[in-house]
Amino acid sequence: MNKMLILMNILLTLPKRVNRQNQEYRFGFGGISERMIHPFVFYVLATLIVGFALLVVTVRNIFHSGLCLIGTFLGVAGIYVSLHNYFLAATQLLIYSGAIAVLILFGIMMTQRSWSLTSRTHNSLWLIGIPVSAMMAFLMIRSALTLPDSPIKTVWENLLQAIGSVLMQVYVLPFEIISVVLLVALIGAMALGKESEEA
Amino acid sequence: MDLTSLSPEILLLVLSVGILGLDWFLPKKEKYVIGYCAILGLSLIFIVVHFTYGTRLFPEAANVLMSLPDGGSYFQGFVVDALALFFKRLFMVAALLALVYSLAYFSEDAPFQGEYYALILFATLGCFLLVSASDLLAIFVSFELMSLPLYILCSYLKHNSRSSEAGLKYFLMGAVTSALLLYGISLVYGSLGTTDLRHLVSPGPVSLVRLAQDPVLLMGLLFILSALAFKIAAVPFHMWAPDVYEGAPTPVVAFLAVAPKIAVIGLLIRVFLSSMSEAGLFWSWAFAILGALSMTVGNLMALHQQNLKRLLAYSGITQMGYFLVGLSAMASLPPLSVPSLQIAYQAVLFYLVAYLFSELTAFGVVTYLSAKGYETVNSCRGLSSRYPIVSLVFLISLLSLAGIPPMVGFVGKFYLFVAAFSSKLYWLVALGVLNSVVSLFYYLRIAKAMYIEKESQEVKLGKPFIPLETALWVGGFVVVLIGIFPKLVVNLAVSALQRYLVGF
Amino acid sequence: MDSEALTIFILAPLLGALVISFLPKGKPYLIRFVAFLSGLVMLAISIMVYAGYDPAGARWQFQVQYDWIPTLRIGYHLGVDGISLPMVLLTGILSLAAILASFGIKERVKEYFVLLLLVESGVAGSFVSLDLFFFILFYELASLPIYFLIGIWGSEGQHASRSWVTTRDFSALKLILYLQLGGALIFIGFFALYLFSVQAGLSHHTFDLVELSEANFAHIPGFARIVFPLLFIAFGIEAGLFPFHTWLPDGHSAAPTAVSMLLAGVLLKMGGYGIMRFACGLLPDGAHTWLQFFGIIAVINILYGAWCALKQTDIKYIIAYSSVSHMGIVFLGIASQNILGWTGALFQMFSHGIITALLFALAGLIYEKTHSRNVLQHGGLAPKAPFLAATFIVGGLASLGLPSMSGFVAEFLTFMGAYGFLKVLMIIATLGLVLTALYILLTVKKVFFGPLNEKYANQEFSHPWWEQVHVVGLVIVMIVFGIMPSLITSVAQSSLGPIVRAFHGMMR
Amino acid sequence: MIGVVHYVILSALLFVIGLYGAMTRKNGISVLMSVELMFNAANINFVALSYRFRDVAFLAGQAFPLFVIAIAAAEVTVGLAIVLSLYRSSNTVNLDEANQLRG
Repeated sequence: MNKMLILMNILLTLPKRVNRQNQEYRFGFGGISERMIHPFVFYVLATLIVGFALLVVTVRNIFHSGLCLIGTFLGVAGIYVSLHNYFLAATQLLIYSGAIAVLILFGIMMTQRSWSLTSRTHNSLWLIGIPVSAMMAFLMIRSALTLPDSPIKTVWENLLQAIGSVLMQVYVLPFEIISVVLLVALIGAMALGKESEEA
Repeated sequence: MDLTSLSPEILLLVLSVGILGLDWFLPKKEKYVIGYCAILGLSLIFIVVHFTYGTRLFPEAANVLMSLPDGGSYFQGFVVDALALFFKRLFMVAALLALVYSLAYFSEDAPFQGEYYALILFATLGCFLLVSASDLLAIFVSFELMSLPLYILCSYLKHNSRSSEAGLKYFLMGAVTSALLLYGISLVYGSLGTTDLRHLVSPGPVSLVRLAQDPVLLMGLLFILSALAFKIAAVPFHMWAPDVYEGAPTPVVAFLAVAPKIAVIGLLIRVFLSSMSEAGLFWSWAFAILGALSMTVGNLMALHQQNLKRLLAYSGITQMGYFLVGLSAMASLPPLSVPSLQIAYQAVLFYLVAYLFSELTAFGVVTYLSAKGYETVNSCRGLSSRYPIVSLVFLISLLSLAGIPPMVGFVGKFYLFVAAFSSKLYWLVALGVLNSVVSLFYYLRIAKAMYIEKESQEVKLGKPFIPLETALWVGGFVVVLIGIFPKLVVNLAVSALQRYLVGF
Repeated sequence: MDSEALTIFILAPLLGALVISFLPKGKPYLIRFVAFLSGLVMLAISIMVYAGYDPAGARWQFQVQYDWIPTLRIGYHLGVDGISLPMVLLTGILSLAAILASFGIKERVKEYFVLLLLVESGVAGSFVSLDLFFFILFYELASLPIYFLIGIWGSEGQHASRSWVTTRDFSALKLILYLQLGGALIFIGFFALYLFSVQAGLSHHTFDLVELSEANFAHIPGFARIVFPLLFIAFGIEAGLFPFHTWLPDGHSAAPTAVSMLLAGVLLKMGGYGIMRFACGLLPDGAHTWLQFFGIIAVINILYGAWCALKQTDIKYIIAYSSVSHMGIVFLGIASQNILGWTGALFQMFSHGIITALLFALAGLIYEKTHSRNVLQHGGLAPKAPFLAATFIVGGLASLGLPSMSGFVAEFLTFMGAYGFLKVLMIIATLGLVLTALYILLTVKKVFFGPLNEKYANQEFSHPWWEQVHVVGLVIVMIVFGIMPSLITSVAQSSLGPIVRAFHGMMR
Repeated sequence: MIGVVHYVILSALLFVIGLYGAMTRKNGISVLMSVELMFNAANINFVALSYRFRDVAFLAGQAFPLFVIAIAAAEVTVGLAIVLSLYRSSNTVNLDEANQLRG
């Protein structure tokens, strides 16, 4: 029953949720008034993401595909904005496009000698891969279509604060574990990257 | 917030960070002490955990945790109960043996020892958390904590391109696995609106009808299932295993062949105990198909392997097939038939112990051999005349894997097959039994090389390394001991399951 | 102490093996002595149990029972009845004989005796365990060491048609895979018995034979009809049932002498025993449906085995095929479904165990002296080796069923039983006796009479005490049981009665 | 109206593209990039699907991607370290050129 108490606790500390009957929705960030995402914006972003993603997996020059990856990440950040999660969008920009993609580009450049533009970049599975992937996409889209197309409009007065309280109360242990995971990555990268003195 | 019931994890974390700190302070000549310290610390934790929690000294419910009927506790996202403790003891045994093997495998002045031992302990911590996780997010995070150190450990021999290659292959497969798992979690979340395993049960359990009506949920569960199948290397998700086993350092392989696989099976057991039982038939079929394929393909591929580690990789795939048979039996039972259900759960837990000891002991001998570069079946020729004890232990562990009495593997397999038979999975039992006959073929090939064939090359294993020899002795002894007195482990398994089975 | 006799019966060889494994390698005398001692204990206990068994008393005697895995209802449960009693005696006799026959082993003595004692323990255990799980356990314990015994100490390629493999590697693997396949099928059959024991009227699932024998599987439609042939074939593989017999000649002829004795003497009997006890004893209605069919196969076994024996020139192959033929008589006796036939089958198992062990022991001795197993290269050995000749002739005569030998009683009873049940089959089967007489007499003639092969003119045929003791001992046992068949028939009938009455219940 | 389903379909496409890349690319870093695409697909799913629910369930979906991003960062770090280590020892990062492990 403590469980229920915890949930109650979280809900009480949350900022007020805007009445659903009210047609006016307000956002935490500077009170921007917005109804719903414009279809045009979504389709442009979606086209960008899918297009860049396709380039990532098909382009022969791996450096170019790394650049396209950044494009995809930026598009995904836009998608988060359209989903009203601005903090996540910012995180995406900072960590994914900023850190991860740059790290990958570094990796590509450091292993430059190993990739030449003349050799094949795909293994022999690519021909089977296309129909298999198409099949999977078909199945996944069909299953997605069975979901009710709920609108993107439930709005919190102050989403970031709510997420913060969830992180710190409901998911506090996984949150702690993340720190251990990052420590492991740090140690591992160091141990693998550093040349030992004898060698 | 009372964290007492998390103390095994906290102690382990303290130990691994302490090892890193120790590495910092020790002069270069004395780095070899680190390994012994890790072993000592882990043994202490084992003793503490075994004697404190074995007698259920769980605290009363505090702020963030709920108490469970058997004295366990429930954190948000994590459950600490007798079942989790059963698994944690197994992980500690696996880690201990892997540490001992590492001492024998690496030279005393090997670089980066502190990091190495700390990473093994971190991976153990990940396993601990995974079997405790009761929330999809917690599962994902613990899964990563379990996997990341192992990727690094696989490529730990930096100047050995085979090790790096194994590490890269394992890493890429693991990354794809995580992505599959994550995507599956997102779909399950999207369909059910919760990440808590216990909430998946009530109010609307994941029933067959629900699965049929909700393809998103079905897809999500299939993604999760395939991710877990990747991790335990069940056919058709097994491609990585032979390469990784062959290339990675042997003590790491010993750990990797046991701990993560046991953790994933523990996760599956918890998922079943908490939820999904209504959709048992679906799971049962999924497991049955995976299990049948794994047993058969693993066996057939193992038949002509020359490299010992590769052979053990395929045999490991077969062993996972047997587990899947047990899981299939577990899932297929209608919730009402309590005695047979108990048998199915006990069988899986029992076989986990059997697998743990047999596989680790076998890998102990392989570590012994591969530390000096002998890795093929042919290099075992005539081993028995020069190293009678090592070959006897190897023989015992192989026969246990093959399921020959009086080794523990026989009792375990018997248990599993009884469970499968009680669930009316006759074809699976028949296939399993036939497969164990086939598997004898390649296990006997090693035995034949050791005992019957004359030695073709001089195998020199160097002077005996006492900790490793002791570990081998103990491993072989335990394999036979539990085989003769299985009641010891059966009682453990029964008490681990008490909370769940009372509820039925 | 008295009640633990059977435990000691199993543990004596195991303990012997344990002690030997700690003895130093360089002391073969000590090793032999320990092995001999444990064989002696086995024989003593088997005689004690035999003498202490009360035919008029309860069915199961000398019972021992402990829990093992209570959640599965598996228990360590031992006991004997009239069916297992002759087998226990046979095991006791042949264990000691096999140990004596192995005294001549020169290389890796320690490992040899450890493995041999393990086999003996397994065999002993499977005859006395009253728990299906433990039966399988002992079955595996008995079969696996044989792989190593043949693989390491077996004889190299003799068989001309298979020169592409060294015979012992090939035979050992073939034997172990066949035996394991049989074991796997037994496994499945026993699972079925376990699972359906509740439907058959028991209060809980169990692996206990005594409890299972109170179940009535006839209530479950179709069950016995499927499981009975499964079990029959599973045990039949081990007993050399046609067409699964091919491992038998290869395995026996490649094995070292003592192992051939154990294989043919007791391991084959485990199959026959299993059929009587588990297949027929627990599933009489399945037996009733299927036994006519298996009767036909039994006759094929008799004739085909004898015919193959007639064509062979390798003395070990001759004896091995004669085993196939003689096990056919056991199957025929079982198929006859009456008390005469069953007593005959049991008697045949006992007597064939003794006879074939004797013949293998002699074949081993002949090979040891002449270094050839080809009967065409022998000849005229009788004057040179009167001991071998006399005992071989006695054994051969017993094998072909001469009155006053144990073989005669067995075959007589079996054919009487079969006559009551399947007249035509019985008449065809008697042809087998003619063939048997033919190949035995021809072998005796080729080996011991005619002109002496010049190679052996200067060969010394002397025998150390152990060889004389076990050969003579086996001959004496053979004759004693031929003269006094009631030694077995009296104990057997009390236990066979209930099973056979179950058949009669079916017929009505 | 753009609803949850649109986003889920977008994420499915992104995931399948990533999976295709992971299956077919030879270069280890390319595979790593494809895996990142799959992670992003899952993240879009979480945020979009959370709009089907309310209260804590909604917030869980909104918070999940933060964890994923942290994990992804750790994973990329480790992955690149392994790739570089392989590159240093065998001068290639292509999975089929580093083929000493064959059965």
